[in-house]
Amino acid sequence: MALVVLAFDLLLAAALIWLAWQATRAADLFHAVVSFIVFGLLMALAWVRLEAPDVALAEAAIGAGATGALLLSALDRLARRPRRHAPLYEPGTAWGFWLPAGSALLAMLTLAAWNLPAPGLGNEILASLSASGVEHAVTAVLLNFRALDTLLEIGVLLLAAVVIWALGQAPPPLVPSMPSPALPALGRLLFPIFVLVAAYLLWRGSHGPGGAFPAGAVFGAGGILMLLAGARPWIRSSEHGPWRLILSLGMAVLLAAGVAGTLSGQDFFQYPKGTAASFILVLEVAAGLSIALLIFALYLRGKPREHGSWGAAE
Amino acid sequence: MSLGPVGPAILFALPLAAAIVVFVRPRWSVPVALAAGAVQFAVALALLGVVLEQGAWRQSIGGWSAPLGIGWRLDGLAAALLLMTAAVGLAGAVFHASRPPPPAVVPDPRFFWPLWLFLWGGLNALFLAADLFNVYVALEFVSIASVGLIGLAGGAAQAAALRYLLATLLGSTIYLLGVALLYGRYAALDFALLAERVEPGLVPAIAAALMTLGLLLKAAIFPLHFWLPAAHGRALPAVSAVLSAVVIAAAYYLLVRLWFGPLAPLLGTGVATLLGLLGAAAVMWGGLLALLQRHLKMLIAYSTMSQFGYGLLVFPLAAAGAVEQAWTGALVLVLAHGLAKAALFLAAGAIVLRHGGGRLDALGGDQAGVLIAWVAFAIASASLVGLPPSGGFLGKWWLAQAALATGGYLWLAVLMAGTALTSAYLWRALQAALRAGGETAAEAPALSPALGLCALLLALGAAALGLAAPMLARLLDAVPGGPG
Amino acid sequence: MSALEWIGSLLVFAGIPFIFLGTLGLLRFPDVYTRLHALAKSDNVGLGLVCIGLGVQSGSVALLLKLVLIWVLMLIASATAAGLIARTALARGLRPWGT
Amino acid sequence: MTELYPVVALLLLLNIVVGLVRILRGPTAADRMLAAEMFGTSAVVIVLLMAFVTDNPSLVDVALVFALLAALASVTFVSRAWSAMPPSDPDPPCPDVERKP
Amino acid sequence: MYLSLTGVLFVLGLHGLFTARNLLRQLLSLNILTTSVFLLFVVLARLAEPLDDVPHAIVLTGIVITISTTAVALALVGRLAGRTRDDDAITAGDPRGDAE
Repeated sequence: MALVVLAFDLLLAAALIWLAWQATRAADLFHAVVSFIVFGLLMALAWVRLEAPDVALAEAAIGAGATGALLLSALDRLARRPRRHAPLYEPGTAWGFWLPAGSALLAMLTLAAWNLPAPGLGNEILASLSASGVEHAVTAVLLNFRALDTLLEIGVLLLAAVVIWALGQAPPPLVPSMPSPALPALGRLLFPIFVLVAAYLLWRGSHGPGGAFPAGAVFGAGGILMLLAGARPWIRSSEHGPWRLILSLGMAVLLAAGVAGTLSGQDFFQYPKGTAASFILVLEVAAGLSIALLIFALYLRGKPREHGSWGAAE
Repeated sequence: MSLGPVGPAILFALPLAAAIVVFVRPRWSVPVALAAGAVQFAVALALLGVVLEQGAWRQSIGGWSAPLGIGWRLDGLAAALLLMTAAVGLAGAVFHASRPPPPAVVPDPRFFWPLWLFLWGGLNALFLAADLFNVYVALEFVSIASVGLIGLAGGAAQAAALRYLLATLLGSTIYLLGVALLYGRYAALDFALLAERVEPGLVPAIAAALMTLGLLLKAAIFPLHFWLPAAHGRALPAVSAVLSAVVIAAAYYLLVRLWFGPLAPLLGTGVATLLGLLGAAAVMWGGLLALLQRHLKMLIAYSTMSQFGYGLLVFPLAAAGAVEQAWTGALVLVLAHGLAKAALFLAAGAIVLRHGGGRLDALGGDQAGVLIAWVAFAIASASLVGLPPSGGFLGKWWLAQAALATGGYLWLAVLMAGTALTSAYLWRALQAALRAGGETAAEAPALSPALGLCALLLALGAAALGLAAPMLARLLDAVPGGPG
Repeated sequence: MSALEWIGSLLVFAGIPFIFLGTLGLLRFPDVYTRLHALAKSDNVGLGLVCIGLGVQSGSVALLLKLVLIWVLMLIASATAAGLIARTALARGLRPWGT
Repeated sequence: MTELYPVVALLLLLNIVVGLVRILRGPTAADRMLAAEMFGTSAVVIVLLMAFVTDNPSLVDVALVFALLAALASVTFVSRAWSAMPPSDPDPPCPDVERKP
Repeated sequence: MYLSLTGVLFVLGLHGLFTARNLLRQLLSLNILTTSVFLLFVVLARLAEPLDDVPHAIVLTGIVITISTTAVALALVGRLAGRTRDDDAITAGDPRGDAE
């Protein structure tokens, strides 16, 4: 059986390398993007093999799902333009350079990596887990031990959305060449399931793989699907509506939790004794909501309209 | 509650909170941003005093100690850079608030404010961080905010922003690979903990090489500087100022932090000389290119690349034994450069507004309205060149002492040649002002005197840094893992 | 081994060949439309059998429901996608094989 | 019988690898997308089998998310990327013709 | 085994980043590069005894950061593509051109 597992790993690695090669070298841009999406899919299998279900979940929701939708949508602007007959790659970067340089780098990295004892922090986590307020170690690390990273991480998401808004208006969506009647039905059918699964993942977070990030991503993906199914983007950039507030809610709440620690005379982000569990629950819900909207906002690639509709006539 | 533990929390949380407020309610932008800036400046100043009084300290986050938890550490170096960030941030904010509204290249120029505050918060987080991965997250935060700010100028600046984004992402990915290797070897991310555990060996050496490479790319050190001039030259003036003065300094700060902290056991003569040579090449090459520029802001942008070369001289000089002088000299130089460079960019911004363009041969003639800006430009230039008693002079003096003490005549020569180049290209810029027959903008906007004043104050700060020599020496002495 | 587990495993093993058939169709059929056909049919049957088989084998009703949900989702996805792709392909003037 | 599941998973992975040929050869964008969809199905089955082999029910959630997002890629593809491509461009009327790079 | 995979993917990503002229390809290469680093973290977690969850959290953070940067880059690519005729031309542009 060990042989079968080894064969599985080898095959997976070979497929990943092949796909990475295709994603960087394929002559056709769409070919490259599909290769990259499949790369993400197989990467999730690799995470599963490496006993990292949390990472697999995030990769499935964010890596393969949301990123795939982003890349495919970006093609709409890029694919329309006529292809220029220029070389796709820089000249002069011949194999003479890359083969030796690549092999040297590879040898160096592998040598270094084999020498790692990888002591890990597993024991430290086990020792502190009971005080963290949650049963699942990854959630404990994200929202308690290293909550500062998570605050900045949600900040990065929010910041990315602000940057994208600052760059200009969202491009109006293209009208499909042949609208299908099945699409709106699909949206109506699936959206409740998206919401349900997102809520389930959020709830799972405290004692198993799940939590705000996959949940938010699934929720956001549901929004993207609704948009594709013909719904109007309901998010508005108007400064009067609630949207800007909800977008920044996750970061604001995390920041408040951090400051609360300082104000009560303790460390930044130190939850009062015994209240860690409820703090983390509130943080998860707020963060999940924000993340969903932020991922949706990232997908729009620009600032949505302030008011009014976004019909095909505009 | 003493200011000690509370100060860092304020510096971390206040700009981010203000950014959120300004994003949600754009009409409050200017007052909120200026108020937050003023408070931060005051807090940073007070923290500097606390550090002078009681020395450096580390504080943990969330009640968890390393290796599991993250911490902040505040020492003289961090406090000085936080204060410099606050000064540049505040001056840039005032400058931007009082400049005439830019032509409509962006749909909503008010997005400047949340991005500005986010960048500020990210920089503060970076200077406080004492954890390798926390540094990575903060670096990405700063990068994205910078990209957004560069992109605000529209047009060609967005292409520059994209190049910058790709370069900086590559840099942080390479850095992260180094972090992964170190984590795998020592199961720690905290600076202090790693400093205890790291010993020379294959894995730490490769990790150090990777992290250094990534940071060199972010600091735009020769030969990895290709992205810098376009990105810094094309952005809005306040943005160019903070990018050149602080964002580059942040990458350099990490480089120094790592090599004099966790990676100190690996700092051999070979590595140090290599880094020093890179710095020397950057000084010369950047200076030459600056000399060839025809556009005021591009000239200043190339000058940034040149000036950070001096910073790298700290490695060979410290490795040769003159730790204290080299360390203090290089860091004073970085601080003085930050203030002077920000002053130069702000002054150039006002001048470009007045003349409707930045080509050097069109800057002459009537200088009404931007006289203060030119004065600021001249004072900042004097500091960059290193005329006494400016901060630039002090830094170069200490570096030269270190070079003499250790017999590093090569580095002394670099200092001299660099100074000559610097004075040559800055003189070209100043000369342009004295020529007759320039252009003024078609509809010359009435410029607020605040524009020039912001630049002047920063320039005076850079010049006065030299007078604070004893205090600076004491402050930077407080850096553990460094000298002593 | 209980009867339930036997039945479950048999269902799983019955489902796998359908997935292989789908790939076979994907590779050997001549154009988009026929490939769509092969994929939609065989994959859904295959996945359905595997899901039900695993659900039965686990003996837990909650898990069985979750597995059935996965199957239903994949059914919806592939049915809509198949319809969409076929319609768009026709609209873009791709001629079906043999016409 | 559960002991045989790793073998099945291996075969399914092999199935995916063989299917990669379709991504390589195209010829139309739709063919590539179809192949990606097929991989989704196989990946779901592999994850489910792993869940049973390692007795880790949280992996079923991973499969669930996969299944949920399977529709997203195809729908994005059809309604965004494909619609935007110039109709004349690739899509040759006769199948299985290698595209010029 | 997976350790070697990290190295191979890293080199592939680097190669793609430096040789591709098209911005979208450079972005894909960069993403592959980042993934290879994440892979190293997860392998480290697996090698540790007992299983170490800190790298998992680190990779989760990293994935979220990656999608943010990807989205920003795509938005920029889209704006530039709308302005210039060819996205290949963007990278080939002269970096030393005059400002404004």
